[in-house]
Amino acid sequence: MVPLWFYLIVAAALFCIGTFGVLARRNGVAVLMSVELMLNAVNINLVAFWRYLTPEKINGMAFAAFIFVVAAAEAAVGLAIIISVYRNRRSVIPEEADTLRG
Amino acid sequence: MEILNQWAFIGVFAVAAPIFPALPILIAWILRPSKPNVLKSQTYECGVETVGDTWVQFRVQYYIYGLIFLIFDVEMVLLFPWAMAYNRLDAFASIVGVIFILLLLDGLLYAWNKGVLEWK
Amino acid sequence: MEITIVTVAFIVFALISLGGAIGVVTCHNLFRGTIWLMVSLFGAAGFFVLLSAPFLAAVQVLVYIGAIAILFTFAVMLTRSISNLKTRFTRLNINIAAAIALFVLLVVGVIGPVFILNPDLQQPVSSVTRTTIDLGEAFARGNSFALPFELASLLLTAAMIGAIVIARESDDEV
Amino acid sequence: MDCTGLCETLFRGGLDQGIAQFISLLAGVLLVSGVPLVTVIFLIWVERKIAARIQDRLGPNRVGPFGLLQTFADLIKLLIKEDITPTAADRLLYNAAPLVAFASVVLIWGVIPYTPYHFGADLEIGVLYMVAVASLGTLAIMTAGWASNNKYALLGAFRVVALLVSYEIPMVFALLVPVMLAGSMSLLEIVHAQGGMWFGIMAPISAVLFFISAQAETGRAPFDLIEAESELVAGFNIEYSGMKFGMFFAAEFLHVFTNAILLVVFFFGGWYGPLWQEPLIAFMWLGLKASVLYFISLWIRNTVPRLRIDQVMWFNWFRLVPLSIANVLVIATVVKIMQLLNLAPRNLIGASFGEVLPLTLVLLLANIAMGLIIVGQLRTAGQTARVAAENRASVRAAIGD
Repeated sequence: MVPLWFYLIVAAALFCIGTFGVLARRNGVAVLMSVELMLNAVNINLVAFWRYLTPEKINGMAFAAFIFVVAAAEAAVGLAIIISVYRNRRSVIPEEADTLRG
Repeated sequence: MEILNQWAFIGVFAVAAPIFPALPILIAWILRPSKPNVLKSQTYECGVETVGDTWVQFRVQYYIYGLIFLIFDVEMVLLFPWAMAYNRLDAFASIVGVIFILLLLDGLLYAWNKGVLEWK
Repeated sequence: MEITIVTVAFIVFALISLGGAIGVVTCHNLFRGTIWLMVSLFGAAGFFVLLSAPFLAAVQVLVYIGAIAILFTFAVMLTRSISNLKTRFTRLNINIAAAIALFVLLVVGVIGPVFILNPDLQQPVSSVTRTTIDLGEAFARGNSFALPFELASLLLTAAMIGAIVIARESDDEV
Repeated sequence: MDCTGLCETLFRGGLDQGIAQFISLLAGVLLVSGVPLVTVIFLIWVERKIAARIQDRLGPNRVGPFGLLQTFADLIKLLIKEDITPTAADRLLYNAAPLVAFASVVLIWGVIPYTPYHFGADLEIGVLYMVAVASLGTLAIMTAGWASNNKYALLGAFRVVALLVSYEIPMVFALLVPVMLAGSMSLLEIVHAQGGMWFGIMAPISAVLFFISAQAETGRAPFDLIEAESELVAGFNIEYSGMKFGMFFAAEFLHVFTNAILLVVFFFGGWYGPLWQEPLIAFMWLGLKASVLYFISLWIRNTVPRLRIDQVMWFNWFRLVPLSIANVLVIATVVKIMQLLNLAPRNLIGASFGEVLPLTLVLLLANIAMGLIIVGQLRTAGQTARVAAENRASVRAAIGD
């Protein structure tokens, strides 16, 4: 087995790339993709910690499975919001959906 | 390690699988004639010249089918471990599973009532 | 450190997943971005196999590549984002600096001192005894994960109804 | 990693252990994938011959005895055809799509147990692996449609993908039933659990659901909207020519036979049959049963007309999905009640025919009850549609149209 920190470094790099995408991309769909990358980095960390530290418990796997649920729900609703905003305002840039700003 | 042995097979298989279709395509690439011209390489629309963008506006219906599929997919995937362990468990497991599936049906019923599942 | 088949596989999967991730955040064309996202998540599925969680690997491929990818491509087509966005990034330099700073902070501040320098936390404490079937048992036991299991179903149903309400054209429009 | 069989021989012969392992793995891969690759060449001939007979034609009969070499002639033709890549296409994805489409089908064969001792890999999550790999094909179609940069290809791909994902739901729900009965997701153990009784007899509705959705997944009539020539020009592969088109074509043929094999593995006892002990005979049983199912698939394909997409979607979302969900609920309940009454064994692997007989009878009765309800429903729906059509016709006749 490779040492635990190998996984942690890769997951951290994945998370930072995702963060960059969320901060920098202008397109809402691309922002959501970056969020998926971040969730995935979290999942890798979770499973790696489970495997290396507490493989005798089921919690790590169960948590990772529930993160899939959250990721799916997030993608479904997030994309629906982007489609709805696009339909009403002809724009996919999150900053421009600012009707609620005073 | 026995388990990883099985996955090593899958790994080699996954690398090898695209090679099988790639091989005949490569052979064809060597054998076939290649005389492209402007007319031949046009987008094919039964001889009519292409007008405008390929990115015609699609209806939101496709997205809704994809969305409902995604939700069902995740739920089915969670049901698989439950089904695997089913023989080992008592009657409580059946109740858990039935409630899980009934909650899922709620969403389907909503989609039925709103008529989003009918192809228009 | 000796080079084993697991190490090689790890490096390959790391390259796939990080390369795919860079593709996602830099690509101009969003359909290609979706494909890059799938490549990246496929690499992560490889990690799950190496970590003895094949169930999660299968879920990863099934849910992400089978369903979320399709959803993203549909959304990309619906919003026609290719034609109306010429600039990809906002405040590019600051954001690159922020991401790199975050990475350095994580490595130097957390992973380095806690995990790299600590020989106890480098190899697994024991081999895996829990498998997919135990996960299923945990889902169906009242003193374990039965409640979160039901809540997951509730969350998904709520997400489905919510997303249908948001995405659907309103009745008078049709 | 362990080292037995071929690997051990090579290792003894003086090779490095790692290399010996790799060579034996590679040999296994070639052996396992050889079966589908050889089969597909003859499947095309079989399909054309049977289609011809059903349509009262002779079919290929010029090249070789009974036209057996027709496929090779076609192969040579495809190899020397000019291959056009439209200038508007996204070259990388355009070329990658046929590879993924074909590979996704071949990869399923990695987990299929040919005999109790001969299989590619015995994965703990075999069923999910198979579904996951098959879903790569959907992505390949989407990519092909998009990369062609053609309105018809994209439109066709969208419709196909919407259809494929819809029919995946009843398919996966049907697969929950064998997993539940066998208590395992390994395809090998699922077949072993059918030693006493085939799951197709315990849960025929699941088998039918799987068959129908498999027919739709492979785009066979009455669900052949994928290649609805009259509506979509050709669908997602309109811009493909030469060998790349051939790969989509071969993938579809192979997928039909793969689904027949999977149906046998999940519901019709895999290698089990009289005299199954011998590996060669076991393999023949698997092939024989799969061929029968393949023939039924062809028969349906060549007999029924194509449905409209709204009908196909309606049939899935308003009939198949609720039925597959109800099916899982009913079977789960019946199995649990029988287990609590001590009438059913907790583990079907190794259970004898006598032990599973009560469970089989009760499940079969439940399935027949469900089946009668469905048939009644379909009957009423058909009659209503017929009466409505008759009314419309008589109104038209009264107007003197």
